[in-house]
Amino acid sequence: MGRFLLVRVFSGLLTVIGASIVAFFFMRMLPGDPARLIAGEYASEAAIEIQRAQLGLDDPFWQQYLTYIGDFVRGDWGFSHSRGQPVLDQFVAALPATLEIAFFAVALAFTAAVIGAAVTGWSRGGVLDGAVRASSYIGLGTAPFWLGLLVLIVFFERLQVLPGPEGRLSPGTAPPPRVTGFYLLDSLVAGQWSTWWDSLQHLILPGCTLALVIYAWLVRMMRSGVLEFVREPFALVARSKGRGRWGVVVRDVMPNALLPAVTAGGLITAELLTSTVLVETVFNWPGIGRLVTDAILQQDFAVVQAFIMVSACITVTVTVLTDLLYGVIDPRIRVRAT
Amino acid sequence: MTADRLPDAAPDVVAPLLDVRGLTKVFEARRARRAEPVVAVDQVSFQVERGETFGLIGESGSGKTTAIRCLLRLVEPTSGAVTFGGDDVLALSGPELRTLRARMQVLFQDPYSSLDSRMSVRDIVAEPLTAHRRMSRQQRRHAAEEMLRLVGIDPVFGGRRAHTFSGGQRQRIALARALILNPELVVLDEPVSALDVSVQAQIINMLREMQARLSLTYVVVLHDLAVARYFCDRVAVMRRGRVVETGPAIEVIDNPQHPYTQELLAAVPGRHGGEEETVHAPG
Amino acid sequence: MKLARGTGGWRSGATLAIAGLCLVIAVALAVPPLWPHSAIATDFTATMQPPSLAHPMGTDGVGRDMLARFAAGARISLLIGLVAVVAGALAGAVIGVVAGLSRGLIDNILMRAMDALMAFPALMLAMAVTIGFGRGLQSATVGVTLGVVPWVARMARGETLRIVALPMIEAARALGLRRLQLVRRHVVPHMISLLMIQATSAYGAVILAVAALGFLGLGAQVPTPEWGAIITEGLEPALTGAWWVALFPGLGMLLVVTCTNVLSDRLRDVLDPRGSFATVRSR
Amino acid sequence: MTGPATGVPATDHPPARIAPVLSVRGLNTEFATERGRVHAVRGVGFTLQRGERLGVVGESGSGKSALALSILGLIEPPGNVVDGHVWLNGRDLRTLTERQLNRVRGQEISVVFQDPLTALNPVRRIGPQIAEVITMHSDVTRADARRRAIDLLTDVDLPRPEQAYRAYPHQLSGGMRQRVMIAVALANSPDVLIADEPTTALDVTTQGQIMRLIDRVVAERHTAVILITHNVDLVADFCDTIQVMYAGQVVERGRCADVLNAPAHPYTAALLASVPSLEADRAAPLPTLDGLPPDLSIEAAGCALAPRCPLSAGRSECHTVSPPVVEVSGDRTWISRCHFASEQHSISRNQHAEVSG
Amino acid sequence: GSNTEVEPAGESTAAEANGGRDGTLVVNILGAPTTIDPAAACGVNDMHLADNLYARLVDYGVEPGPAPGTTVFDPTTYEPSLAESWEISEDGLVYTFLLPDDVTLPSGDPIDASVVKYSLDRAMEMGLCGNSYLNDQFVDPPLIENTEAVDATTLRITLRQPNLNFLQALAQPAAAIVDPGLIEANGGVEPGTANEYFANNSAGATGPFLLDDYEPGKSAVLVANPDYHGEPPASERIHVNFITDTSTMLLQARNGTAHVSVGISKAAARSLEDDPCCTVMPFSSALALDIALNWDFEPFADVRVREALTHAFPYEDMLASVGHGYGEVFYGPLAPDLPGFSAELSQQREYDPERARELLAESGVELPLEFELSIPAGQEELAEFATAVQSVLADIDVAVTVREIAPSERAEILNSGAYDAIVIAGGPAMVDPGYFLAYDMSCASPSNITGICVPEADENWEIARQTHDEAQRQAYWDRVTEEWTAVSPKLKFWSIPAMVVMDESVTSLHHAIHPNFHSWQ
Ligand SMILES: Nc1ncnc2c1ncn2[C@@H]1O[C@H](COP(=O)(O)OP(=O)(O)OP(=O)(O)O)[C@@H](O)[C@H]1O
Ligand SMILES: Nc1ncnc2c1ncn2[C@@H]1O[C@H](COP(=O)(O)OP(=O)(O)OP(=O)(O)O)[C@@H](O)[C@H]1O
Ligand SMILES: [Mg+2]
Ligand SMILES: [Mg+2]
Repeated sequence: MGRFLLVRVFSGLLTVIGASIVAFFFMRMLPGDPARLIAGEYASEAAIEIQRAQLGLDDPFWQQYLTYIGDFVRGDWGFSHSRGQPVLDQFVAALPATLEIAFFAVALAFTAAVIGAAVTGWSRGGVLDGAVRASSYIGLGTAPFWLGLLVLIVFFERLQVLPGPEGRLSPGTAPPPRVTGFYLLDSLVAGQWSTWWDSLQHLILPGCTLALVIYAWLVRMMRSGVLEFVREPFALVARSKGRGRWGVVVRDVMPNALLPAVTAGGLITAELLTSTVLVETVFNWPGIGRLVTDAILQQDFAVVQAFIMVSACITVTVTVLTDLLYGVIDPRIRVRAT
Repeated sequence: MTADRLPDAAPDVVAPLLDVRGLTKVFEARRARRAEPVVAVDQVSFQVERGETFGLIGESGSGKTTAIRCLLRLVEPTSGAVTFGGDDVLALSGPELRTLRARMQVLFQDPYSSLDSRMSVRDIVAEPLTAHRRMSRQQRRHAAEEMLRLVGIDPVFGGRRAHTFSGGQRQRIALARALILNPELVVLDEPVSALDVSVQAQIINMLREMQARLSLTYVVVLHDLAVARYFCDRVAVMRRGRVVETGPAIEVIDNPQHPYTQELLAAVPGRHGGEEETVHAPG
Repeated sequence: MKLARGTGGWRSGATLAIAGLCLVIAVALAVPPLWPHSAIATDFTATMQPPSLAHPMGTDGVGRDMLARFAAGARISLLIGLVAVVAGALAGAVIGVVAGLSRGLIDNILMRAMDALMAFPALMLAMAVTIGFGRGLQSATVGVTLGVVPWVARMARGETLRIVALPMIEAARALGLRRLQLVRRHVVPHMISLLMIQATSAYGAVILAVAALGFLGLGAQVPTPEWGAIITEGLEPALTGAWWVALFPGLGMLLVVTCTNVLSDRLRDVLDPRGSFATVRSR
Repeated sequence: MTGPATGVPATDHPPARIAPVLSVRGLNTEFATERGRVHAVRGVGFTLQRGERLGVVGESGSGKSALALSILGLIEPPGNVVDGHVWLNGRDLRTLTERQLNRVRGQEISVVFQDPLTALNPVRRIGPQIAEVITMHSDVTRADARRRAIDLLTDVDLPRPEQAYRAYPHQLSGGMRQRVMIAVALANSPDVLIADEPTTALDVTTQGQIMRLIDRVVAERHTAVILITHNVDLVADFCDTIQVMYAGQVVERGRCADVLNAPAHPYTAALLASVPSLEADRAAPLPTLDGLPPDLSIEAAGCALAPRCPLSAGRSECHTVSPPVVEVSGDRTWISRCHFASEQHSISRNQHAEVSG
Repeated sequence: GSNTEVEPAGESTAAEANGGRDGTLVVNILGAPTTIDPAAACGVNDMHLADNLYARLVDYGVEPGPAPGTTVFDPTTYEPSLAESWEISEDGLVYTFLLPDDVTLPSGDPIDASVVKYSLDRAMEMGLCGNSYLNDQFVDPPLIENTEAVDATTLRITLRQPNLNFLQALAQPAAAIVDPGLIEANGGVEPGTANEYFANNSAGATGPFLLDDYEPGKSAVLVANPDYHGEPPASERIHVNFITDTSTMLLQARNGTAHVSVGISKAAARSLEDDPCCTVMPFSSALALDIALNWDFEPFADVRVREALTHAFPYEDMLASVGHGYGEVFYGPLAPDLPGFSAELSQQREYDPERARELLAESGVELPLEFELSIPAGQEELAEFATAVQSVLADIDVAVTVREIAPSERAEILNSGAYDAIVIAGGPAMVDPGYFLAYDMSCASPSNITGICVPEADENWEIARQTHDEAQRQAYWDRVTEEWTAVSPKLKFWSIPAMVVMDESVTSLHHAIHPNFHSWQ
C-alpha cells in the first residue's frame, strides 16, 4: 500500500508539473504588455520598465516559469492588478462562497443520483428509468449558464418567488459572524433565522443549477453501473435467497454501482469547477468563479493563471485521492494492496 | 543446428519434429504489487514425432498454455531450448520467425475471441496468406473458400461475419485459418473445451480427419482425460509447471504411475466407472 | 442479450435524435439563404421585439433578427464541433496508438503529456488557450480541440493495449502477421467504433465548451452570432422581460447536445465489440 | 397445457398420490428478443420426490437454465413464464405474490449457480452473505445467524471457517467459493436444491470434491436435487433420474440406469455416444449428430430433432407430427418423446450388448 | 441615522421611505477600483473613493443640478477646500496656499504644509498616473518645478510654465492629501512602483469619510470622518458596492436595494424611466462616443474617405436605439459639456449615404473598403454600438470587422498605432478642452493617445490653453473646432451622459466628475 501510494502521489505530482508548464506557456503567450497594464495607461516609460523588471518579463521562459512556480508554492500567487490585492488573498476570501455552493450542489446531486440510480435498477427500462435517463440527458445537454438564466427568468423574473442574481444574501443583509464562512451554517450558529432563510433562498437557484450538471454525470455513471450489476449473477443469487427486487437493488447492487462512481471524483471535480465559473457568473455569486470571470474581463491574468493552475492541482489531487480512496473502500483492491 | 546443443538426442533415431528441452518460464512479479514471481513452466522437456498427436494434460493453471505459448514464441521463455524441424526456434527473429510461424500454426481454446468478429470468415481464413504468400486477391479468396469447404463450412457463407456462426463452426473456421498455409505442426490449446459435447465430437473427428489427410503433427492441450486418451498418441501430464509423467496415452491413462495422474483419474465421474460409487437409493 | 431489452425504445430514441440533429442542420443550412433577415443587419426601428410572425425568435437590442442569428449560430456550433472533434480524435488516436504500441519511454512521455492536458477541466484549458492566442473562434476551436485530444488518446491507448492482448491478436500474431499489418487490420478497425462513440459524445461537450467560452467573452467576438455569445447578450434583457434573446440558443444547444449524446449511447450499444461478443455467446 | 405434452391429464391440482415435494406441469417460458419470441421452455413437466435427485442434461441453449429460473419465478423481462404450474410442497408458486415468493425462495427452494465468482457479491464479506439468508427467513439474532453461518461453513468443509466468515469472495479459490454458495443454498435446509452446472467452472479435481460435498450434505438433509449439467457421466454418478432436454422440451426421462444403458430417444443415444469414454475405441470415429440445434424462435411442426435425427430419414411423420410422450417398455417412470422410441430402445440395447459383450 | 431628527416635517414621506435605510446610504457604482491609492489611480474606476477619502487643497465649484435636491460640479470655478485661500503670482508660476492650523489627522498630528508637500511629492515621485494628472500631463519636464512648505500653514508650488489648469489639477484625486506617517510605516515611497498595501488600504484620514471596510472588487463602507476639516458629511455612513455586472445594477435599482446607482446602463435606465421606483438622472458630462480613424491606415489618410464615413450614419436613429436616447449628437473636437464647445460649429454631419458613396468614389478608394474596428472587450453597450456601425457601413460598401480587445492590448495598439479604427467612449479626467485635446488631437503633445493629430489646429490649441480671457479663449476654441471639423479626423457620435438612478428616499445628490458623497443623503 505504501509503495502504491507513493507511486500514485508521485505521478500525480508529475502531472501537476506538466499541467503547470502548459498553463504557463499559454498564459505567457498573451498579447499586450502586462507591465503597461499594471502600471496604468498614463504611467511613464520608466515606471513601465520597472514593472517589467519586477514581473521578470525580460527573463527567459524557463526562468520565468521557475520563478512563478517557486512563488506559487510559497503562496505568492501574484498580484491582482484589477483589485490591487495578492491573488491568494482574493482566493481565500472567495473560497467559502464557492465551497458553500459546491457542497450544496454536490450533496443535492449525489442524493438525487443515488435515488435515480436505484430507481433505474428497480424500473430497468420502465417509465421511471426513462425519466432518469432523460433527466441525465438534459443535465448533460444544458449549458449551466443558460440554465441559470432560465431558472432566473422563471423563478425570479416571472414568478418572483426566489431572489435574483444578487449573490449570497439580499443586499443590505449583514453576513452572519464568520465561523465556517458558510452562511447557511454560520447563521444557524448565530441563531439568525432570517439570515439563514435569506441565504438558503439565495442558494437554491444557483445550487440547483450547479447540482443538475453534477447530477447528470453522476446518475449516468451510476445508472450504467446499476444496469450492469443487476445482470450479474450475484443479483440473481440474492433474489434466490428470497430478497425482493427493491431490496436487491438497494442492498446488493447499489454498493457495487457506487464504487466506480467514486473514481469519477476527478471528472466530477473538473465539471464542478467549470460549472461553478459559469453559474457563479450568472448569479453574481461572490465566489472564485465570479472572481475569475471578472478577472477575464479586466484582463487580470494573474488571477486567471492562478485559477487555472489551482484547478489543475485540485483535479489531479482529487483524482489521486479517489484512486487511493477506491483502494481503501473496494475490498478487492484493499486486501490485495495491504 | 548442431548436435552439441542437444546432447540427449539419440544419434540413431530420426530427429523429432519438435524437441523441447528444459523449457522454463518465470513471470516476474509486477512492481506495484507484492507478489512472488510465478514459475509457470518449469524445466519442461518433450519430443514430438512427425505425424503424431502429443497431448499436454493437467489441471487449470498447471502451465499448459504457457508452455505452448513459449514454444510458439508468443512469450519469451526464460530458459530452455526448442528445436522445430532442425531450427532453433528461440534463436530466430524477424522474418525467419515469421516464416517459422507459417509452418507452426495454432488453434486457440476460445473460438469466440480468437476470431476478429469484424471480418468476414473468408478474410479471416485468408489472412495468413496476406502475411506469408504473394497472391492476388482472387487467389486468396479461392484458397480460403477451398479451405472452408475442407473443414465443413459452406463457402457461400464466406462473406458472413464470424460472430454469426456457432461455436463449433467458429472453431472450424479457426482451423481452416490454421491449415491454409500447410503447416507441419498445429498446436491446439483446448480446442474443444468451450464446445458442447455433441459438437466436441464433430470437431475431434474433423481434427483426426485433417491429420490423416494433411499428415499433420498435433500438440494438443487438454484437460479431459477421456478425450486425451481417445485423441492423443502420447501425453505428458503437467502439474505446477512440471511434467510429472510422459508416455503413450493409453498407458498413462489406463495405468497411471504418478499419484497426481491417479488423482486426476479418480476425479473423473463415469457411468463406466466402478459401481461402488453409486451413492444411494432414491428416497 | 443487452440489446434485446427495450430495443424499440432505443431505436426510436436514435431516430428521434437523428431527426433532432437534422432539424438543426436544416435550420443552419436553409435559413441564411432563404430568410430575408441577415444575422448582423441591424434595424433601428425594430429593437427588442418579442417573437412574432415577422421575427419568429424576436429581435435584439439593435434590431437584429434572432432567427437569423440562431441559424448562423447553429452553423458555427455545428461546424466548430465537427472540426474540433475530427481533429482531436485523429490526433488523439494517433498519439494513443503510438503510445500503446511503443510502450516504454515514448509511451511514458506521450501519456504524461496527455495527463498534463487532462489535468485541466476542458474549459480551463480552452480558457488558457484563448487567452494566450487571443480571443476569437479560431483559438477557441484550438482550445476545445486540445481538450478532446487527451481523452481520445487515453482511450486509444487503452484500446490498443486491450486489443493487442486479445486472443484474436495473439492468434494473428501466431499466424505471423507483421506489426503494421496487425495495427492496420485488427487494432484500428476495432478501435474505430469506440472512436466514433467517443467522438460523438465529445461533440456535445465541445459545443458546450465553445458556448461557455463565448459566454465568458473568450470565444466568438462581436457581432459573431455564436450561441454562447448571444446568451451573454441576452442576459440583461432577460431580466427585464426580454426572454427570447437568450432562450433559443440555449434550446438549440440542448437539442444538439442531447441528440448527439443519445446517438453516442445508441452507437455504443450497437458498436461496442464487447456487446457483440455477449450476444453471440448467450445465443 | 395439453395432456400429450406432459404425458398426464391436465389438472389444476397437484397429483394426489405420494405428495411429491416439487411438481412441475406444462411450464412454458418465452423470451422476447430482436429475432422474435424465443420459446426456451416448452411444456416441461416432472415431479420430484423428497430426497430424489434429478439430472437435467442437454446441449447449450436447450433451456435448462431457463427451466430452473422459471421454477424459481426468477425469469426477468424480456423473459416471461407464459404458462404452467410449479407446485412446491402443495402450493402453486405461480399463483403466489412476489412477497410470498420471496419467503419461499431461499427457504423451501434454493439454487447454486455455475460461476462461483460472480455469484457472490464481490464487495461484501462472505459471512453476512450466508447469515442474511437465515435472518431473512427466521427471527434469529445476528449472533445466532452468525453462529449458524459458521457452522454451515464448517459443514461444507471450508478450512478455518471463522476466518472465512470475514473474508471477501476474491480471497477464496473457486472451489471454496462454490462451497460457500452451497452453504448459502443449504442454509435453511430447503426441500429442493437446484444446482445449475455447479462444477463446470472448476478444476477437474475440485469438481469431484464439490460433487462429493453436495452428495453428502443433501443426503444429510434429505434434500431433493435438480442437477443441471452437460456431463452425462456426472448424472450417472450422482442422480437417480435423468432428464434429457432438447430444444426446450424434455425428450427423455427415466432412471439413470435404464436410460444410460439403452436410451429410447435418438438424441439421448447420440449424446451418450459422442462423449469418448475411458474405454473408448481409439480407432473408431465418434458418432455425432450433424447439424445445428433448432432456432427456438421458430415453432416448427414435427419433431425438433428431425433434421438431425438418424431415425427420421424417409419418415414423414418425424417432420410433420410432433411426437407424443410415450412410456418406454411399459415403465411409467421412463418416457421418451419419439415416434420410434421402442425402435431406438432396441437399437441401443443391441449396441450395449455388443460393447459389453 | 443622526440626521433624521433634524429632517423637516414636510419630508416625512421620504424619511419613512428611507426608514429601512437605517442611516446607511447604499450606493452602487459601475466598475471596481483596481487601486484606491490616489497616486497610482489611473482610470475612472480607481477614483470612486478618492474624493471621499482624501482632502485636496481646492475643489470644483458647485452649481444647482437639473432636478431639485441635486447639484453638479462646475469645472470652470474652484473653491477652497483644505486650503483657506491661495495666491497666484503675476507670471502664473508660483502658487501660494494658506492652510488652516487646526486640522489634524486622527493621530493628532496637524495636517500642515509639510504633509501636503509630502503628498504631492509622493504622487510625483511614484511616477504613475497620479504624476501625470498632477502635472497636467506635462511630465517631461514636469510642470511642477518644486513644492515648498514655507511654514506650517503656507505651501508654495512653483511651476515651470504657466498653466491654466493647475487649480483643476489640484482638485484631482492625484492631489489627495495623505498621511505621511502611515505611508512611511507601510513601505514609504518607491519611485516607479505602486505600493501594494495602499492599493486597498486608506492612505490617510483626511477626507470627509473614513474607510470603515473595504472588500476589493466588491464594496466599501465609508463613515463620516470626525476630524474632517470641512462640514461633516450629510450621511453618516455610506455603503458603496462596486458592480461589474449591468444587470445587477438594474435589479438593485429596481428593487430599491441600492439607493443610488451610478453608471447604470442606458438600456436599464430606459426601462426604469416609467418605473415609480426611482428617478433617472442623466447628468451631463464631458464624455463622448467616437471612433478614432487611424490616419496611418492607408484609406483613412484621405480626408474624403473620412468625411464620407461621417455622412454614413443615421445619428438620430442610432442614438434613439443603440444609445437609448441618452446624449446629444454633435460633430466637433469638443463634447457639448466641455468648456469651449460651440453648438453652432459642432453640428452633427448630415445622414447622407448618397454623398458618402460619392465621396468614397471620388477618393478612389478600393471598394469594399475593409477595416477593423477595435472595441474594449466585455462592454455590452459598445459591442452593440459597434454592431450597429458595422451594419450601417455595410450599406455604403464598407466592410467592418469588429475586434474586442483587452485593456493591455488597447494601450499597446494605441501606443504603436497598430489599429485601423478604434471606438473610444470617454472623456478627460480634467474637464478642460486644453487638457482633453492634448491627448486627443495635438501633434505636439507626447500624450496624444491615438496619435491622430490635426496640425492646423495645434497652434490655436496652444494659444487657447494660455489665454486667460474667457471670450478670447472661446474664439480660439472655435477656431480649433473649425479647423478640426474641416479635416474630419474622427467619427463623432454623441455625448454620453453620466447615468445616475436614485430612489425616492434620496434627498440630496451631487454630481461631480468623480463621485463625491459629501452632500449625498
Ligand atoms: N502473463 C502472465 N503473467 C503472470 N502470470 C501468468 C501469466 N500467464 C500465466 N500466468 C500464470 O502461469 C501459470 C500457468 O498458467 P497457464 O495459463 O499456462 O495454465 P494452463 O495450464 O493453461 O491453465 P488452464 O487450464 O486454466 O488454461 C498460472 O499460475 C498463471 O497464473
Ligand atoms: N435473457 C434472455 N433473453 C433472451 N433469450 C434468452 C435469455 N435467457 C435465455 N434465453 C434463450 O433461451 C434459450 C435457453 O437458454 P438457457 O440459458 O436456458 O440454456 P441452457 O440449456 O441453460 O444452456 P447452457 O448449457 O449454455 O447454460 C436460449 O436459446 C437462449 O438464447
Ligand atoms: Mg490454458
Ligand atoms: Mg445454462
